Amino acid sequence: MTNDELKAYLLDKFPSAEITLGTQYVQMIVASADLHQTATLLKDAKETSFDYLICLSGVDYPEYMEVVYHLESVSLRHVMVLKVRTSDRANPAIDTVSDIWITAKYHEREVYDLLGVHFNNHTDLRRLFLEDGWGFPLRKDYVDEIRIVER
Amino acid sequence: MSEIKEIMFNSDRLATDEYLVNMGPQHPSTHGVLRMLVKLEGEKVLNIQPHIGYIHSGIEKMCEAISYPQIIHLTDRMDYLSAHMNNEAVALCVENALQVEVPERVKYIRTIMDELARLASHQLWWCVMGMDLGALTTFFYGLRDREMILDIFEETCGARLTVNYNLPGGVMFDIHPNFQKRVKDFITYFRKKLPEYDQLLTGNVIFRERTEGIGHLSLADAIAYGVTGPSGRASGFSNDLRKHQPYSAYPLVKFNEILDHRCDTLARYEVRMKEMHESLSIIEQLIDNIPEGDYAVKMKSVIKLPEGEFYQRVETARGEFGVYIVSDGKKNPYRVKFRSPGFSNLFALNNMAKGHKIADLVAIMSTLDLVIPDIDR
Amino acid sequence: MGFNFYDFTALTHNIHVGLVEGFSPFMATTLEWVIVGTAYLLFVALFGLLLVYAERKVCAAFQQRLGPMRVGYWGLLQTIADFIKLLMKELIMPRKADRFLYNLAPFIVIIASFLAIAVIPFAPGLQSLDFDIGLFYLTSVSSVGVIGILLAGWSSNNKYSLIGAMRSGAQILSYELSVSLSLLTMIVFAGSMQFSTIVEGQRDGWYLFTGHIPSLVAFIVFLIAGTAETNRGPFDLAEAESELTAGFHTEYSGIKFAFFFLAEYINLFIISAVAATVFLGGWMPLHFGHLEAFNHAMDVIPPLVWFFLKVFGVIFIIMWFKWTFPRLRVDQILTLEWKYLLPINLINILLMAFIVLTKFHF
Amino acid sequence: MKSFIEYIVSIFKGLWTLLIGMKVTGKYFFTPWKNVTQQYPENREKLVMFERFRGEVIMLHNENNEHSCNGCGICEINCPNGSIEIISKSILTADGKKKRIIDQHIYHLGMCTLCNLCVKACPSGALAMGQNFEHAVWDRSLLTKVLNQEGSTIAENVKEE
Repeated sequence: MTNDELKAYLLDKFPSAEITLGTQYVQMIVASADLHQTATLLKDAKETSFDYLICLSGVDYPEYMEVVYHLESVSLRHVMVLKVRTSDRANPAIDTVSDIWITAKYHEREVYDLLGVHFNNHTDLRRLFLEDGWGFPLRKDYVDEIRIVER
Repeated sequence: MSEIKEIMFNSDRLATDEYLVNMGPQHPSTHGVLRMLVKLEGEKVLNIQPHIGYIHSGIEKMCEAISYPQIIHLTDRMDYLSAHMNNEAVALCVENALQVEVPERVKYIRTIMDELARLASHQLWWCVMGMDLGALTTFFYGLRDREMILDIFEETCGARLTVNYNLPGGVMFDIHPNFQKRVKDFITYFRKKLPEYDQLLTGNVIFRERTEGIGHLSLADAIAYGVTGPSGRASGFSNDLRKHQPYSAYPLVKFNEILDHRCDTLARYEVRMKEMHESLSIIEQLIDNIPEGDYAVKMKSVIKLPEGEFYQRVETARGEFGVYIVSDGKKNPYRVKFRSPGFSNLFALNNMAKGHKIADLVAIMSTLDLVIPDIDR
Repeated sequence: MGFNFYDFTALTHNIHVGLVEGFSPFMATTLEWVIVGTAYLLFVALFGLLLVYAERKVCAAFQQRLGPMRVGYWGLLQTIADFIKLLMKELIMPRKADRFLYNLAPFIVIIASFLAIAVIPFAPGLQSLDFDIGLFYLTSVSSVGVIGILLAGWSSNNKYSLIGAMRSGAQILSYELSVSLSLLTMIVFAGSMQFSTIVEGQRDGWYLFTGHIPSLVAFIVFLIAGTAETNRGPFDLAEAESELTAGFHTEYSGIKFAFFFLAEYINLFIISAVAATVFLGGWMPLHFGHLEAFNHAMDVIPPLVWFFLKVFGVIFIIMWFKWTFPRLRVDQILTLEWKYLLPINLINILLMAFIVLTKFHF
Repeated sequence: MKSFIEYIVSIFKGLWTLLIGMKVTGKYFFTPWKNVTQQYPENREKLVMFERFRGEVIMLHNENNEHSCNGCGICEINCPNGSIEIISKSILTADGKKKRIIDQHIYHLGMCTLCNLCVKACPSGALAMGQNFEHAVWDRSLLTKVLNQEGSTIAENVKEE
């Protein structure tokens, strides 16, 4: 599907989501409660069949925490960006998608490690790179007076 | 102690015959500081838990404090074997965001350099693969031939490994006058050496016994784990971004995406061996036709990306490398995320090596072609 | 006391007679032991160092390198420098290692090699033990070393060491069979287990040539099995570097590690010496049936030189194996032994018996 | 019977592939003049690095001990690792005006990643990449260097800041 077709399809299927056409990919923002259901539909529906999770990244915005999923369909070769936001910046928690795309299990651990986003129902949510009790370095309010040298 | 507890509670309890072995962080075949907690029964591998982060360098955090041209030199240090492709990913991402069209000459140079870097990476992989399987001599033959590519890099880019050759809008220098001759010499030389590689390892009965049918990774698993690059293509996962989302001069050249459906260690080996031939033919198509022109477009001295999000995917020697830049309009990015191929590939290891012997685990890890700084970032 | 470089029988006899006449029988025997022991010790130490140097140079040449070049002319003193370094290194022991067995293991390994070397005939008269079950003694003694390896692996209290030792145990026990059976083939042919008789029997032609196909097959099998016996690549599973870091000697350092290292090279020498003696005529010069002129020309070269030429030839082939082939997996090693070498060997013995019975050989 | 023949054939095929492998290594063993080893400290005289090789950042001085750095600090801004520090001083020029010129161009080799961005950015071409690669020292502080030579002055034709 081209980006426009995909956008039309998604608008039709997910009326509650916020869907825009970015410079590169179709972008869909869903509520954190709908995430798991939406992701399942996106993977299972024949028209979309997003079976390959390219990249899962967390972004810390001033007002909210965002997790971004870059999805691709191997058979149909279209790409979209799925986003979910949570306004609770102190203890963000969203549902895991690791049961849908296995690779998310490890990407989510990375996001948890570096940004402190808690993924509900994740089977093995431990820190990946850092020690326990380190803090969440990719958050904008992270301070480390010893290791970070400001110029 | 906590580690043992963890295994006890997370997977099944250890049976009487089972035991745990830490492979790494200091182990000859992990090629870096990767630690794997391996549950064994005799020689049989029951479960593998990779532990990473020993050389986590916080590149993503560092990127938030520096400007876009400066980010590029940090990407050298992630997957140092495909340094040029990583550079190119950031450069392309910035160019796309600014809607800058680079000259044709730059595209050609970048593509040739890409393929040279891929060749060098695959050569190193080949010699290390041989070494992991116990054939130590392959290591020296591979490095001997790789030296020629590194010399080409050194002459044109000024560095052998961490080339830092790309800039947003072009490349750092024009190609060296000797470049084309050297590359052509290398192609004729390496075409002669590749059959030797096959004689030494590919055809060898011990090698085939060691690799055939080992480390099966089904197509569905390859997609689910996001195993890209040659490792994924050996499972039939068509993911060559040079074909599917062509960038630079890739739309202009004819080449095949190497796919294999045998899914085992030998398939992953052969995909890489065939890719070396493809890379040679890509370079051959381009090397004589490099158009005249500038080697870079003039960019502003301070590059500011428009507000928004930009994603660029390139195919490195290990698989899909992605750069995700969130910009808030300043000269520093708001957030940079690198999708590194090794990260996703590593975690398929458990799926592949379960039930095989320790020696197979080493062979499988070797065909995944892991670079640890790429995983840890 | 004349010195004859072609035949040492007179020399050793004179020494023996001199000792018996000059001392009491007890003292004479003791002194003889001391002399022989010192000679072997010196030989082993020097030859071990030489072999290590040779291996490094040969390996370098296979890999288009130069090898050690810095210490001495073309690095000749490199192994001596390494040995001094090993002597001066601290001996480290894991805290929970079994103290007694841990310290005992290297000695068992090296003693086994020493015992085996006693029956090797270097030249006429240069052999300390020459009795009628020489080959039998050699095969049995050389397999004692595996006990040392097993002890080393077990007592180190390290899982890598243990895996290495277990692999080594399984491997040496199986390949012992092939070594013995291929030697048995040649015993059938030679009609004796005594080394001197075997060498003497090759006066008119080496067994490799006179024994038709069966002796060639036995030679190849012996080379493969012998490589496996010495734990060398492609059968170096016990110390597989990329899998087990260093296998059974992971936890050894300094002089104890040097013992393992030395034992490996002595074993390499023993296997090559046995191959040279049983298949290639030992110290016997190259003779072809009735070419008298050629045979005389060959006789000019002293037997000791012949012996070492052959030994180095076999050692070179074994090194060539190591620096070319990938390592086998543990189950493949057993498959190779039980599914390939053993049946081939058994058929080979039958063939050999048939040839001997029909007097089909040269 | 068929499987028996296959068994025999597999033995010979296997041996044949092993021999082919030995042929390759053997070929190199018996052609030792093709060795690729370079004896490094001995060949130091003949060792020429490529002209673009990035060994360290240097400041170019001409025969009159003049450099062309006007101390603008663009290299300092462009350096990703903070390995360049510029200390400038004020002097009185001949016509009595106050002028800021470079006092010390401090370069921390130990922090430098040799990315070439400073050389690329320098507007007056004062910096270059040197080819020296033998940087090993016993004391880390020796890696901090002052690039403008003692007593050097700014060349005449360089654009003022």
